[in-house]
Order: sequence, then structure tokens, then C-alpha cells
Amino acid sequence: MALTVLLFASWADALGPSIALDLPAETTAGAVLDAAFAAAAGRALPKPLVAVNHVYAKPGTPVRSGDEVALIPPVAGG
Amino acid sequence: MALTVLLFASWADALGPSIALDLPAETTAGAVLDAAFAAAAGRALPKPLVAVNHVYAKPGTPVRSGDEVALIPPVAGG
Amino acid sequence: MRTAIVDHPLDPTALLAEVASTASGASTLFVGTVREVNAGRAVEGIDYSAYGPMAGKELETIAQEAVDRFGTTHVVVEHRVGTLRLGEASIVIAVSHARRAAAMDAMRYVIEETKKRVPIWKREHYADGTREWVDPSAASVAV
Amino acid sequence: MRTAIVDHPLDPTALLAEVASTASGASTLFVGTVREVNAGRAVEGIDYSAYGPMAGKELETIAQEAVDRFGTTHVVVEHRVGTLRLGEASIVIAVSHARRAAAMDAMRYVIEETKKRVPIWKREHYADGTREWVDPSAASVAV
Repeated sequence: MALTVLLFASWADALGPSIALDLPAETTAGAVLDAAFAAAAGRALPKPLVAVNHVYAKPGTPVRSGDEVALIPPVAGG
Repeated sequence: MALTVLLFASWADALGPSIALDLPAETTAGAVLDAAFAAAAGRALPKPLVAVNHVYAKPGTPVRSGDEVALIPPVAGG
Repeated sequence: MRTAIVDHPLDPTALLAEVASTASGASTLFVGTVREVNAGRAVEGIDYSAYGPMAGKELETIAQEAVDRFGTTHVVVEHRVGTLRLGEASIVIAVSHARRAAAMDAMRYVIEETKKRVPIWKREHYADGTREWVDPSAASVAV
Repeated sequence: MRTAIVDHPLDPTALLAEVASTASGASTLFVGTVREVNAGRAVEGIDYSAYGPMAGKELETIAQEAVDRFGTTHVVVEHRVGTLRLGEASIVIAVSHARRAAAMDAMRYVIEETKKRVPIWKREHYADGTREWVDPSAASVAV
């Protein structure tokens, strides 16, 4: 499936506000992260968490077509 | 020596803003407290600390003529 | 650093502004207020009275201890005396510090030490018309 | 309880008023501000950016956790995004509670969890003209 992944902070600086990834129909947050790092092609970027539908996901969390998926680099709010 | 001791809160309500005590020339904060309780004549009053010249005193702290002596009932500021 | 015992309403906003600094990453403010119930009794107001010279000195000592322990000079404390109505502020503590943990710790230090050491007393006015000096050392529940 | 991500200057006084209650004996306020030095570098400003919908949701979750853990509904949090100058407030947390310890603990809980969990990022502008995203997980000194 085609999945658009939202990017922020250093990831957005490097790759734009989102990237389109091509993934199997049944995939996981961990697989999204691997594909995103592959798309980053060796750029030095901090390891992000993955959020699925505004909730932090574990590597095994399923990702389906239509989910809102985002990479969350280390946060620095407050 | 004649010593005027400042009183506050429940002690002041019971005995007025100060009491005059007659004490030996060489005395201590502990002796002041004993004399104050004697002056209170069995009234139910909370045990105070003694302050000498605006500093909390120990029972053995000397008290001399001219010192500013006060009884400090349990504090409740803040 | 500044401390004062005052007999007029406190202004938390002014104290917060007083500790502001571009060297600080965090400001903390503590406001103690008169609340409507204490130890299960309905409260209508509180008289705060102080042993003025000693209370002023002790409050200053506590603020100086906070400055020394936590490493900021931006510590301001005002305690009000007199008769306060429900919701009015009896104490305001403002601190700012480069780092948030120290700003929070310093604020806490000042209020805890003030409660223990500053010779100020409060007499609560209850809805039933009685008035009583509060003795935290005798209370079954700490306030 | 109320939380918001906003793009205008914060008003600590308004938040303090919002949590005021005659049921409360203590109000606490935390203000996070842009400071002039971070990790030894001169800072001139900070861009805060958020993953808006998730940041709003996470901030609300944290405030609700504070309500549940500490037993007060008087918790208000606003986080600002956009470009902030030195001394400007990025976050204001206001809490009031019957008891002071809980008011202080709840305030601390909200700022610590916010720093860990809310998807907001800051890019510091340094005096040397460079800009960098701050990565607290990589910093040698926690901010």
C-alpha cells in the first residue's frame, strides 16, 4: 500500500513535511520506521518514535491503509 | 531581674501581649518558660518555644537583662 | 532576593515579574490562600498575626538559605498579616532559575520552612461564630 | 481542567485566576521561558513547532492524569508555538488544590510528562547565526 508519513523537526528539514512509502498491505510501525530510514538514505537523523492515529506505537503495532502515521523525533516541548 | 516576655496568639489571648516575670540575674530560656507556665496558673496553653533577641533559643540559652524575650506558640504561617 | 511581611493584599503577578530573568528557564509561583474548610469546619476568614521583627528576620533567613542551596538570587517572598477573607492570598513565593528542577525545589523549600519556622499565627473564623488559633502541631491532618 | 496549544503570548496571571477556588489552600504556577544560554551557547530565540492534533491530545491526557492522580480538577496548561524571543513563556501550568503538597506535585507531574511525551520541538537560534533542533535525549545536560 502507499502510505504517507508525516515528518517533523530535523526529519522535516531533511525530507520535507511528509514522505510517501510503499509498504505491504499488512505492516507495522517498526516496518514503517525501517522504510523511513531507508528513504533517508544515510542522512544523520535522530531515531524517532512512530505515532499511529496520534498515539505512540510499539514496533509491532499494526499500520493499515488510512491510518495517520507520523515520525516523532525526540521531543523538546515545555 | 525583672524580665518582660512578649506573648502571641493563644498566650496573648490568655495573659495579654506581655508578662513581667521576676527571675534570677543569671537565668536561661528554660527557666523563663517554667516561670511563664507558672504565671499561666494551669490554663490550657500550647507549649511554646522561647526566642531570645529574635532567635529560637535552647533550654540552656542564657537570658540577660535587656534581652528581648518572647514565647512562640506553634506557628501557623504560610 | 527580597522578603517582606505586609498588611495589604498580595500581588502574585508583580512577584512573578520581579523574578523574571533571561538567565532563567523556569519561574515558579506558590500562592497560599484562605480556604473554606479546615479540619472539617467551615471557615469564613483568618486573622494572621506575626511577631513582626522576628518573622521578618526568619523569612529573610529562609529565602537566603534557598538562594544558597539552589543557586539562584531570584527568590521573592511576601507574607500578609491582618484579616483575610476566603480566597485571599496569605503568602506568595516567586522563584526563577536556569533549570526547572531547582526552581520547583526552591519554591517548595521556602514554603515548607516558612510553615515550620516563621513566627506567624492564624486564628480561623468559623461559620458557627467561634474563632480559634490553629495549632498545626496538634492537628490530626497537616494543612 | 483545560489545556491548549496556542500561537499567541501566554498570560500566567489569567491562568492563575482560572484555577483559583475557595476550596483550594494553595495555587502553584510553572512558567517555562526562553533563556539566553543553553548548553553553553548564546540563544537569541526559539521556534516551537508541534504536531498539532497529537500534541493537543497528549497535553490533555497528561492534565487528566494529574487530575486523577492528585485529586483536583483545577489544572490548566497552555503551550505556545511559533517564534519566541528571550524571556518569553513557552508553557504555563497552573494548579490549585486543597493541600499544598498535591498542588506542587501536580505541577511537577505536568511539566515532567510534557517534556517527555508531548510532540513539540524547538529549534534554537544562536548568536552565531546558526539554528538547531534541540534533542534533549542527546544533550549532556538536561534542560
